[in-house]
Amino acid sequence: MMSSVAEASPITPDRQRLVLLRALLAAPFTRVALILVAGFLVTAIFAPWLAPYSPVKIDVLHKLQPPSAEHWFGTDHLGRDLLSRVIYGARTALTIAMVSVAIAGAIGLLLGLIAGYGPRWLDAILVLAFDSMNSLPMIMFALAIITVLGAGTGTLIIVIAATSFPSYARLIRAQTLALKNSDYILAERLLDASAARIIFIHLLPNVVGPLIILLSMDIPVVIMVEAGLSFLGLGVRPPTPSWGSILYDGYTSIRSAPFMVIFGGLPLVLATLGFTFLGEGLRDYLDPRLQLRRPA
Amino acid sequence: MLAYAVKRIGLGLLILVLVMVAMYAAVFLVPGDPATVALGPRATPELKRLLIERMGLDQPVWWQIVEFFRNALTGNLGYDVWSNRPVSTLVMEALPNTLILGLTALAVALLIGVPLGCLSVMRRGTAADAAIGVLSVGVIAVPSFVVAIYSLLLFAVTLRWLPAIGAGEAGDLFSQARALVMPAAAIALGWIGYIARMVRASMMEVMGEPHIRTARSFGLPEWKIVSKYALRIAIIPTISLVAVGLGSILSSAVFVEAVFARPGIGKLITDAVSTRNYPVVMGTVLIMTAIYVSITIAADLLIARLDPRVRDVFRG
Amino acid sequence: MSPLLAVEDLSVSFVRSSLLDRLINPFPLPGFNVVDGVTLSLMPAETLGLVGESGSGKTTLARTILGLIRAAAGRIVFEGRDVQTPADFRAMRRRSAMMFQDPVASLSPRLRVGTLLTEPQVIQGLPMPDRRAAAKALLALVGLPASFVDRFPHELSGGQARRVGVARALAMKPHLLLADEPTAGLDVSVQGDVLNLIGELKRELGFAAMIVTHNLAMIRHVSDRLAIMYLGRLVETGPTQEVFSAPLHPYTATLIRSEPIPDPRRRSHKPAVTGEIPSVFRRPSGCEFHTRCPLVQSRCKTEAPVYRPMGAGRMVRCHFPLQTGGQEREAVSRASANQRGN
Amino acid sequence: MSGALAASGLSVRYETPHGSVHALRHVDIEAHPGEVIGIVGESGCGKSTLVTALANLLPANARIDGSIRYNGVDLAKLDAHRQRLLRGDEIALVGQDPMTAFNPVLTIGDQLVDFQHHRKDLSRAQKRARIAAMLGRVGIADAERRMRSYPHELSGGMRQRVAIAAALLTDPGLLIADEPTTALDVTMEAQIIHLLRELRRDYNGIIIVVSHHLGVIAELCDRVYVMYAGEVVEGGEVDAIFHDPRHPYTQALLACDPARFHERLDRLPTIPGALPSLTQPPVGCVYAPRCGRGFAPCKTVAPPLVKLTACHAARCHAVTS
Amino acid sequence: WSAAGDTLRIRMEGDLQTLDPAFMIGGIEDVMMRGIYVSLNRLGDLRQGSPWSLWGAEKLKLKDPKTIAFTLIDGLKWSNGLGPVTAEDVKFSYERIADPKLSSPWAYQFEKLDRVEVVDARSGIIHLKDPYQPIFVTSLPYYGGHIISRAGTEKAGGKFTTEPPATCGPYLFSDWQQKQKVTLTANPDWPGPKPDFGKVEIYVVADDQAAQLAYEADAFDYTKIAISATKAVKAKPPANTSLIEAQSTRYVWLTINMLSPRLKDRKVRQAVQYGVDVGQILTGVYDDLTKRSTGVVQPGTKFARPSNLIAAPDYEKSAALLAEAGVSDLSLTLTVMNDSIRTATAQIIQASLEQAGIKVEIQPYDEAAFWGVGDKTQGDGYKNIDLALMDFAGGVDPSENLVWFRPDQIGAYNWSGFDSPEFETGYQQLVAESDEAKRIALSNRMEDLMEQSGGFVFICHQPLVAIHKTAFEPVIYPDGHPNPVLFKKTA
Ligand SMILES: Nc1ncnc2c1ncn2[C@@H]1O[C@H](COP(=O)(O)OP(=O)(O)OP(=O)(O)O)[C@@H](O)[C@H]1O
Ligand SMILES: Nc1ncnc2c1ncn2[C@@H]1O[C@H](COP(=O)(O)OP(=O)(O)OP(=O)(O)O)[C@@H](O)[C@H]1O
Ligand SMILES: [Mg+2]
Ligand SMILES: [Mg+2]
Repeated sequence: MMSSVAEASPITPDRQRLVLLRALLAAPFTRVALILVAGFLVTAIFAPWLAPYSPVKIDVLHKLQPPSAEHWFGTDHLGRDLLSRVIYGARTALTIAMVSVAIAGAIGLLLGLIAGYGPRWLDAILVLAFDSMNSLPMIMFALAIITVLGAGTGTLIIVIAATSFPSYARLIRAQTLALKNSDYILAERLLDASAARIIFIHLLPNVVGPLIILLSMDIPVVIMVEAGLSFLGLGVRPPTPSWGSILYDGYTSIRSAPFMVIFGGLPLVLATLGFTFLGEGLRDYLDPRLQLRRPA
Repeated sequence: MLAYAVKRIGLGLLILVLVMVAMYAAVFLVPGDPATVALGPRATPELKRLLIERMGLDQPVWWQIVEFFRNALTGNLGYDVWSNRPVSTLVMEALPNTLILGLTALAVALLIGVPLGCLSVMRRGTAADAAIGVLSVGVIAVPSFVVAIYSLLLFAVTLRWLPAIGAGEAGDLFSQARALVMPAAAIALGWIGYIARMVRASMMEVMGEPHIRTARSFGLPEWKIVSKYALRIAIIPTISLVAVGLGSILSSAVFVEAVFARPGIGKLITDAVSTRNYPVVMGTVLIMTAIYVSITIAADLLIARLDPRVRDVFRG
Repeated sequence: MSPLLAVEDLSVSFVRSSLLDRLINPFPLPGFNVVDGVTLSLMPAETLGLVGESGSGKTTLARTILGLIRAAAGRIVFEGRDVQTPADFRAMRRRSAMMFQDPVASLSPRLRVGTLLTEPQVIQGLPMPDRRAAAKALLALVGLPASFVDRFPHELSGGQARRVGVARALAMKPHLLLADEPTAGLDVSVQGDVLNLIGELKRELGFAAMIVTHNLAMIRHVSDRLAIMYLGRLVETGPTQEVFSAPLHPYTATLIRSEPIPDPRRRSHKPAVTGEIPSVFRRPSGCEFHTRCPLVQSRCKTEAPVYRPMGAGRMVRCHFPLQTGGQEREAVSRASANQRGN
Repeated sequence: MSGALAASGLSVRYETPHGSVHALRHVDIEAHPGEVIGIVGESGCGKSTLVTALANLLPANARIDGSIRYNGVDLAKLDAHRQRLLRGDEIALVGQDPMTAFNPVLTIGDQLVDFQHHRKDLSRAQKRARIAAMLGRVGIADAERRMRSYPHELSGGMRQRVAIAAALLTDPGLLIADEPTTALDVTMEAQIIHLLRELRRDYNGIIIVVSHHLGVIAELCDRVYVMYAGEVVEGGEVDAIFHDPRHPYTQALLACDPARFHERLDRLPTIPGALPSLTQPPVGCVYAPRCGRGFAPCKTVAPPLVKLTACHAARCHAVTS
Repeated sequence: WSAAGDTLRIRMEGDLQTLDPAFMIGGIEDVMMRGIYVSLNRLGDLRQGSPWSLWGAEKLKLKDPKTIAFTLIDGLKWSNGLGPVTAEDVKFSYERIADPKLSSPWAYQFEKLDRVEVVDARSGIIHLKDPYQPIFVTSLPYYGGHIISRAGTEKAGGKFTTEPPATCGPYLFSDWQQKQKVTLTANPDWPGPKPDFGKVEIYVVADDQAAQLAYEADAFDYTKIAISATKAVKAKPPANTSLIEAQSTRYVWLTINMLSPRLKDRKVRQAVQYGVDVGQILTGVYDDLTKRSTGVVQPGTKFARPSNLIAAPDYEKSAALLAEAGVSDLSLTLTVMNDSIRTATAQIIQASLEQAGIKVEIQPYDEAAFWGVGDKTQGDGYKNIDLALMDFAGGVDPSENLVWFRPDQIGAYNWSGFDSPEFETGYQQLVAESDEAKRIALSNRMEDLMEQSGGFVFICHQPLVAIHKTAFEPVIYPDGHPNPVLFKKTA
């Protein structure tokens, strides 16, 4: 045939991924963030092994003890070991945050894609619905769901997912709209690809990247929402330890035992740092505009 | 422009209707009645019924919604189930406090957060950038009640510089301003971090654009590039964020309002929800949604002012 | 022989006002025609070059022909059948293919080359025992190494992506290929590669091609006929050689003259044309080229010329085509003398 | 003020996660006031890298070696502040893409006023007057109104002319135009070429024009450097390069241009093979893998720069002076 | 600026909703009404056992178990120029509230009222349908007993909310900043003993932490504080501050619902009774500021039962009872309101029942939803409650606290499903009886019945903790709210 074009660069996708990871790890902030996040994940997974005491073991005679060799973080208002509660709290907080963010992300992704790629009228209806959801007061909404489903971790996840998916959907929709008329989608339409094929094979993988970054940055936000709902008494069911409920319990004794708020709040601050910087690091390295250029 | 305005307002009205429909659906689902909340065992069945009737909750839901909007059109948002005071009055008494608080907090957050964001872009990669990064992200996660309590302890109890509670004497601007300092700071703190981060992120993106290189190629000083050439563009996503944020500040200032005993919308609405004072809930939500919708419209217009490309879309 | 594709009086307009605008506003902005009254035909196995400046509506026209954009008016006839309903378009798309202006952007970025190459067959439900082998065969066809099956589009150079585009377009053995700027952004050598490849496959498969471009130097070597577009309208068509040797429309003439010549000894001293290119939003009255035409007359400013045949398969949209009247000929040769150096 | 420019042994590499990209290797070029220098080569051969290095605007991941002397001063030795002062005063760069070169949210006039910040002696009104005059010179009618326009309200050709006007406003001794016409249509390209040629007449600085379009180079330049894979493979008077090219690459490049053939060709000429990787550039001659005339030392020994005439030189084992 | 001056600044947890005594909501409004209205008698401080004394009446006498004669003090005058306060106004006030047509939540206080007979301008006779001993402490000195103007009210159409048509108390309602502050100023026309403070400012601060801080920042002179803060304050009180520790009339108990399918067997319920360690609750939640209650009647008062039948937890006994009932793996839900004190209590109950082998899941509800759970008008849910942590604000008289456990309250407030005919007859006797010893015996017996049913674990009466400037001595009613009119400056 013709002069064949020689293989110009030996970069395989796998190698690219490796390179990416190395680049990610090279940024000092991202490295610290990764360590933090990994730390929290390990803490959450191995809570039963890491926690020195049971997180629900009440000991009213030793309540609100300041930090000591025995109780590194002190004890809470019911005499439970705060460190153990914080460790188990990581489990609750991360479960709630990650699951609800994942659910919200999935719903947002699906609805955003449909709104963006679907017919104009459907888009209009969905956007209207997203906007309305966004302006609904959270408490009323939370109350409604909680009374229907009963308080608990599952409900909390639903409340958070339901209140946060509209913003993801909007993001995905905007991106889908931008991609809808891109050449490769047109090319697929010329090949007679079905709408489902275009949405799931061609659009989805291209919009999901920024979403994942956003989701990772939203995880601490959700942990704080959980804390906020705890304040309204709509959080997890006692005695389940969660960072939010620890903060709430801490608030009631903030004068006499400030260490409760400090040790309850510290992991939240650290998790925020971890997830935010991880998300930012991911964004810096995954953003198509910053995509590593192919060396010639 | 006009067509755009009409369209946005029309959409806003639709959102109002949808939100209220959702609210009525929620009321339908949520158990509890005001008499029992308020009086516990003293609430007699007769009284419960009386209040339910007074709130119109014995009517079919669709009828309640129609009635609500019919009344709202005439400026009547209903009446507090207990005090029988017009909801509009209740809202109007609480709203200024909240608006002032929210706007002050946001103004403070912008005034500090935006320069911080710019600074960390100008010093990107340095220790200063890192410090600003850690501080601003860390501060996002500090619960506002912690800030509130400790600033109370310091400035009100120990130093006695600022009043501990309330919104200041009516008509006395100075005392109102003094009463605003701590709550506004407590709300603003997290926002400073958020805005600084946001500005930095979008600024970093802008700084990679070719027109920044053009400005550099003409040897413009870095501060001018950042503050004039990049900020004008980078601030745009921040505006949308802040617009949505103001909406949420207004309703989520509850904790801060609770600690500083500032009567505000957040408290009005949470109290009304927890006491099932539905006319107040509905009226307040309506007004808050209207404000939220207006803020988003205002933000869009502001963005159009800042970005001539968008402006032309509106003209078309 | 009947044409493979005939386009009659095709217009495309982008509506600027939304539905709500139109409801509220009693005097909505009229839509503007990006493509206006285009009539052309393409014989089997023929290559037609569609030439025009950026924004003249070339891409829009190509996309409209395949039904990606809805035409405001006009008729499309493919293989003797009117193409009207979505089903008609679908049937037509099965027998035709398109190459996009941006080669990398028209490949779904998260799929590997192997998957991309075999997508047409998968979508059409053709049996394919070994997808990878099929992909490798196609790669071989366009002269790319088999190892490319695992690459992502962004790992391809412009020329390589073009070749993948060619393979994808021709995988289904179409009767018609619409190539939108198939060499934009390529270096001359790579451009040659790609065009040679298309030419070879064309000889092998016998499809007709419409090549959209603004590169005159290139198109004269690959097309049988030429259609020149200006602001959404065809201003001239004719056999390539004749159009180049004796352009009828002043715009065609200026285009040909504007092309810089890679020879420092033959520098042109004056631009063939001055003035800004008008926009389709504000189409000039009368003849749309009158704002820049070196031979403009008063009639041109008010009266729109019609698109008329000029014999020997040529058409032109001009009141004063260059070959006809003696006066004009003189004027043009004078103009040419001024504008050509040395 | 204007002076001569000389880069010698200039190398630039970009640090990327994949390794270093050797985008520019031991490049020597020189330019004298009044000259129009052309730099030509295929996409990715380092043209932009070269001129960006000259203007000292390389991105952060670039590492530079060698010296750039402008007017006797080694630019690399200047501190950041002095370098900044030089930019937009002595050296001006017109970018590759007129569509994105201007800030979209500021008016043209506003930006052009800012770009004259070195001229502390002028008032704002005076600066605006200069802009109006300069816009007129580059052929933009209605300058006053255009100054109040935003970039997106101008066509591509107008924007490119505004960019040139902006560069000229600063009275630079060195004006670099990186692909000034690539983004434009043929008719507009002809107009810009004409404009640049007009400007030359009363401009006494150095103009460097970058293009991969041989026609543009032929129309505009006095001297030409041909680049391939990060190296300058041949340099000389424009006539010599186009009519007496010595380097096999230059010859092949010229031979490929379809614009040189008026008769229809069935097969367009091409250069077989592909560009070498800049991550691991070949040890010998960069062009050796594709060169038809290659012989033994080409693959292993880097060819020297062979001086052919006073200002014609080629980097090839096969040429002799 | 401080209590040393003429202004008394007290903090309340909520804002007022209405100033109509018939519809007032909680003690908060009553604090204001105590200032602006007048009742025939008043109570003393709860730490002194809340003895009643004359207030708006110069004479108030039980002539026989069913008739009470009163005479108003001279010179009581309505604001708004509505003339002197008359016996007619008293008649109007009492009969209005008792009128079922008005649906006042406080009607029950005058349930036994037959009519008020007007004798002359200032005196009249209260006729009761049945003897009703507690009226002097339950009805007359409180909200229901406040006298409103007949002319004024009728002119206002029979009802009013935040703008009373006329007042006659020692203070005038002079200013109200919604959810912020209410100001009362001395009424110049008040004929009675002049209150110590010329002006009372009532600040609305919902949050205990904030209130305490504000107190320390000298924003007010009297505030309740959080129970959890008591220890610290006791250890290191703010300057010039006294701490009040008392027991309130709010009684807390654990409801064990005998209607629940899981708790039908009395043995199972008793197993729960044996499994709850109340001592831990007192320590863990209340910092031992209060004692265990022996019933719904406040401990330490004469009506209090000497002791609980099940005085201490006994996990073995509990397990044995379960075994006897043939129940294993008992798993119950504990319905609770979602605030910190209540959920803390619930968690201790949960932990201690766990030791008895009973699994408990805590189900928190917000206040309004909580009440709906046991409401029979909302469906059959009330039969499905297992355990519920409940607390009611009680009164001084045992009848006030026992009334909620009558059979007719099942599905309303008697969430235990406690259906005892003996209790019902006991209640009827209790309210009619005037002999104190008999009343004590009756009420003790009724509490025994409650406990024996297995439907209750009595926990405590919540402590009341408040701090105030030493410059004055407050007077607090049994409902836990102060009567600012009676605050006395210390010399
Ligand atoms: N979806 C659209 N909505 C509105 N206007 C459009 C749209 N697509 C194209 N246009 C306008 O239609 C005109 C023709 O565009 P088209 O892309 O067909 O030109 P072209 O000849 O292919 O130009 P180029 O050489 O730059 O590719 C342009 O003015 C363009 O701005
Ligand atoms: N910031 C960068 N980081 C890494 N590699 C880069 C960077 N900038 C350019 N390169 C690489 O350096 C080489 C030379 O690029 P350069 O932009 O100078 O080429 P060019 O000749 O101007 O090409 P074109 O004609 O496409 O503009 C290319 O391979 C390019 O991919
Ligand atoms: Mg096009
Ligand atoms: Mg370049």
